[in-house]
Amino acid sequence: MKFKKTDLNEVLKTLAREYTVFAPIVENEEKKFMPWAESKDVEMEGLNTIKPPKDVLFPNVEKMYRYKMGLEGFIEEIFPEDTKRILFGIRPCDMRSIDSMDKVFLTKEYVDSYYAKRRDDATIVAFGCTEAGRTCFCESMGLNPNDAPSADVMMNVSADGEDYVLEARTEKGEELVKKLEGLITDGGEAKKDTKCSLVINKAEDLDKKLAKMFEHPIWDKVTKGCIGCGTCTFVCPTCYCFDIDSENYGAEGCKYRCWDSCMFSDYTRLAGGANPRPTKKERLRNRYMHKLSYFNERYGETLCVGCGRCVEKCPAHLDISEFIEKASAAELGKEDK
Amino acid sequence: MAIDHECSCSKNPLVPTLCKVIDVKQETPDVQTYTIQTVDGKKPFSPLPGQLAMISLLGVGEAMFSITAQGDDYIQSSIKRTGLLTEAFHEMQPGQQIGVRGPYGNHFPIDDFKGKDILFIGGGIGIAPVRSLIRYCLEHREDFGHLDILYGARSMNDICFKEDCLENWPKAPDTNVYITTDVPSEGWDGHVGFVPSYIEEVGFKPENKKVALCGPPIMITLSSASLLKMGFKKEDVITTLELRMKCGIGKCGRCNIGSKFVCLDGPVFSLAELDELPDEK
Amino acid sequence: MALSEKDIELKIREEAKKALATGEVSCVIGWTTTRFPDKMKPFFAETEAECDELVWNKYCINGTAKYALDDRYPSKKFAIIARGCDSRAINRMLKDKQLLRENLYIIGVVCDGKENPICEECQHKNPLTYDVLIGEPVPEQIDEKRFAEVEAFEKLSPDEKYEYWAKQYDKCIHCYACRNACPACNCVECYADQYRTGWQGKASDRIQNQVYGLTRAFHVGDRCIECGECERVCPMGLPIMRQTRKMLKDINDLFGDYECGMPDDAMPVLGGYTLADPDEFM
Amino acid sequence: MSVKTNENWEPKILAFCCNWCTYTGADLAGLNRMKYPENVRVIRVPCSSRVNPQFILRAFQKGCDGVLVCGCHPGDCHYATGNYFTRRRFMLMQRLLEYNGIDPKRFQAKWISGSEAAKFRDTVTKVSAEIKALGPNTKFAEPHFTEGGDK
Repeated sequence: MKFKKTDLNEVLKTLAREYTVFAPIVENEEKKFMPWAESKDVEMEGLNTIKPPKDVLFPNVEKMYRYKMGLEGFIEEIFPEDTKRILFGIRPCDMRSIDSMDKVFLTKEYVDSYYAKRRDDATIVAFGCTEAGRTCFCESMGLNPNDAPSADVMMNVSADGEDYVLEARTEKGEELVKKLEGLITDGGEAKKDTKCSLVINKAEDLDKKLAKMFEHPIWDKVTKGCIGCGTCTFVCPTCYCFDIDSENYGAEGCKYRCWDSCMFSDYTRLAGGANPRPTKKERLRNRYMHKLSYFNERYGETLCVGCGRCVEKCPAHLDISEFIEKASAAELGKEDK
Repeated sequence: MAIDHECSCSKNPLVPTLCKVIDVKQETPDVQTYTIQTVDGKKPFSPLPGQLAMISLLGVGEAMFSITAQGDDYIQSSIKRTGLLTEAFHEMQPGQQIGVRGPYGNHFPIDDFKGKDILFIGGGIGIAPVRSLIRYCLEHREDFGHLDILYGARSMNDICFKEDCLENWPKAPDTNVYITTDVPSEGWDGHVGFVPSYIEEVGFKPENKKVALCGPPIMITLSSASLLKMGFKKEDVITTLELRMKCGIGKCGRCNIGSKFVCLDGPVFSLAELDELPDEK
Repeated sequence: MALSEKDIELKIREEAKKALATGEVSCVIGWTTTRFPDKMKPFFAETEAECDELVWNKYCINGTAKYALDDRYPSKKFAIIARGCDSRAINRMLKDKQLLRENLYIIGVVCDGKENPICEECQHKNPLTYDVLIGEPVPEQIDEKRFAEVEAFEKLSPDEKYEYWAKQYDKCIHCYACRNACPACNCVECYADQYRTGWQGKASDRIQNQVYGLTRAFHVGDRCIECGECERVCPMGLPIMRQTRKMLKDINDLFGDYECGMPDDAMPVLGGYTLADPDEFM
Repeated sequence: MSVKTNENWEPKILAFCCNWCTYTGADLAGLNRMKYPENVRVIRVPCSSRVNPQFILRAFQKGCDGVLVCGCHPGDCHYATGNYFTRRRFMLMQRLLEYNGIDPKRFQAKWISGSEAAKFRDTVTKVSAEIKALGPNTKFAEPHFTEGGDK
């Protein structure tokens, strides 16, 4: 199935009648995923957004429950209301990061009800990249910039560049495509030849190798330039660490959870002031190890999807892809057990 | 294809149930034991020995505490006054409503302990999680061999659960209790000395014996060193870790050591498991 | 004869090796190449061989001075390759008693402006404090348009101003890059990290970010050396300098010409007073 | 931002009064049975230079409509130099707040000595009238504290 590029606004309007459609919209000189409306200008192609689409499923601040203090208090859960949503036009790297977050929030004995609710209400339309940024290296991390296997609907630019080719992959996807009856016609084959400009040679068993490199001298060299800010974690699509805090208004208040960064100094600070990760070396080591080794041990896949956002936005110009190459090439000394 | 959710709890794991404190017992000048029931007088949950509960004082904060004892309609937790939140806990009066969620964490490996002699070592407030195991072993006394309880506290009036340590446990069948204090205090004729040195002084034999060890980090490192010196194997020494925990369900990424989460895969680890983890403790 | 970029680079490597050879210096903080030709990154040369990786070109835009704060009581000296703005940053931290002059070995380099928007307005191409200088001092130019942007913004109505700042801080992701890059933001523990005291929540909510931006502007307002790092490092491109420059403009109007990071030992404006200060609160 | 205000809306004004001069002045005003609007909440501070700029931002955040900082006249400060710092700090603070969109009338500072009870009453009456004219403050106001407030 395909529809004309010029009908894009029409497609979004029909979808917007029943769903809240999150599309890549340029506003305030920033391209980000936000609810679509008539006046907004959607930019499907071009580079990926700075802020990842994870805040649609895992919002920056999420109120969990309301409470009242004192002798007869109450606890009342605040559950996200059920609005059907569409994540329209996310790239394969962001789709893969949503898969990783599914594994974290929906498996291993406990299900995060907030995330599960938003995930069930969301239908995801992935869009194959037509242009790779200079810091994109998703192919070296085993992804295909033209195809997102786990998306509900896969959308690509057609070979002749006139229309968008749709391919529904799940019943949610079929249901969505059925709603676009009038606008789509059959046929059309997609153009899937975008390549990543940045190719890095990552060792096959990098996660096992890194697991033995905890005391390797590479860490002193690599982490020196870091200034310990939270930029890389807040632009990263697969960072899901959160903090739980509360705000009080008089006798009542609400408990909320919000994004947190393992790079901040008080992330692991204990009550007595002790801190297992006192300096930025331990913190950055923990972040790289989590992305490239710990997550493999626990969930079986690498957590870095190669979207290149942290490489682009790091103030100290640190580069995880350079680290991957250095770590893949480093030989293990005697001190690595 | 959304992943099908398998989940071991019916409701939202992050929202606590409303409970109330029905009794506050002053164990020592800075430790209090709270007896907790749900608002309609039932047990919030029945934890296994060594499991934790996230207890929140609404409006102040929440933190993870071990459940030291349980009855058929209450659970008990002992909290030492160390920070802002625990300070507020110590101002609680019976009837105060709090939020409780859990049980979290793995528990002491009871099946491995069955049929073995057990040495319980507790330091200061570290006796609280160990006590949950001691009470379990005393309730199922026939499943376990000889019990030794070694408990070190700062001074005489810092000894928690005095009636257990000084009256009930010594009377229990085939159980000897060794209590030591760091400094001599008047009215105390028992042993004086640190736990690691007291372990070597008594000289426990490692054959067919498991160790449950819990206390301040320095005591754990020194005690496990002297235990290994006496021939105990690393898999037989079980300890609990204390890290900052926020969600309690292995999602928020806060309490990770390597790829393991202390709140979900721990807090109970054997020394052998701890060696495999990167030493970031 | 003005030194070419290549000459300066070779001189820098030579000075770095000399500094390391003395044995009192633990590392030389400069720049090196990255995978991208138009991006250099801070580099810590610790051995002779690593000194050859130090580079000098128009993409060396990262500030090098603040890394000396990583170790406030170093066993050996830090050697810092300092351009004009880095030397002012060092003066700033010396004046705030965060660094000790004897813990630093400063290799001054005359800078001819980098690929960084702030460099057009640079009034200090020559480093102000150094142990050894590379390149001849060039005549300084006074930047008339220093406060032009601020004066233009002042003419807006209160609502327009608030709308502008609200729109900018909607983009803020609360990552603290501006604070961690700013040499004037050198507290041992920032008020925003003491979240138990409740000043600044962990959540990235627009009003809290706006209040944070304003609080930070006030904290560094009278000590800002206008190096532009806060604006360069902001991942969302917020105009942070526009806030702190307002404070500097007011200080210039009210309390006389004022520039921070100078080698003199003048106290910061908010840290001192004179009896003849203007008074509006009668 | 035109915000509909019913007439009997009362502004919430926060006044930091220096313990040695203004607070005694306010006390004197009370002794002499002087009437002044009651929508001013007074916080006693040891010296006007104890007031941290973050207090003012937090006041606007938590729903205040105006902030008033009062202290001794320069030279009378019990701590000799306190109000010199105050003078510099709050002249800059007022301009920075105005630069960020807050109307300068919403944040004022005044020197009121211990004997100037009348001046305290007049200042409070004038400030209260000005802020009542300006209407509720929605800038920096957290939504919970204002019905109309910023989303």
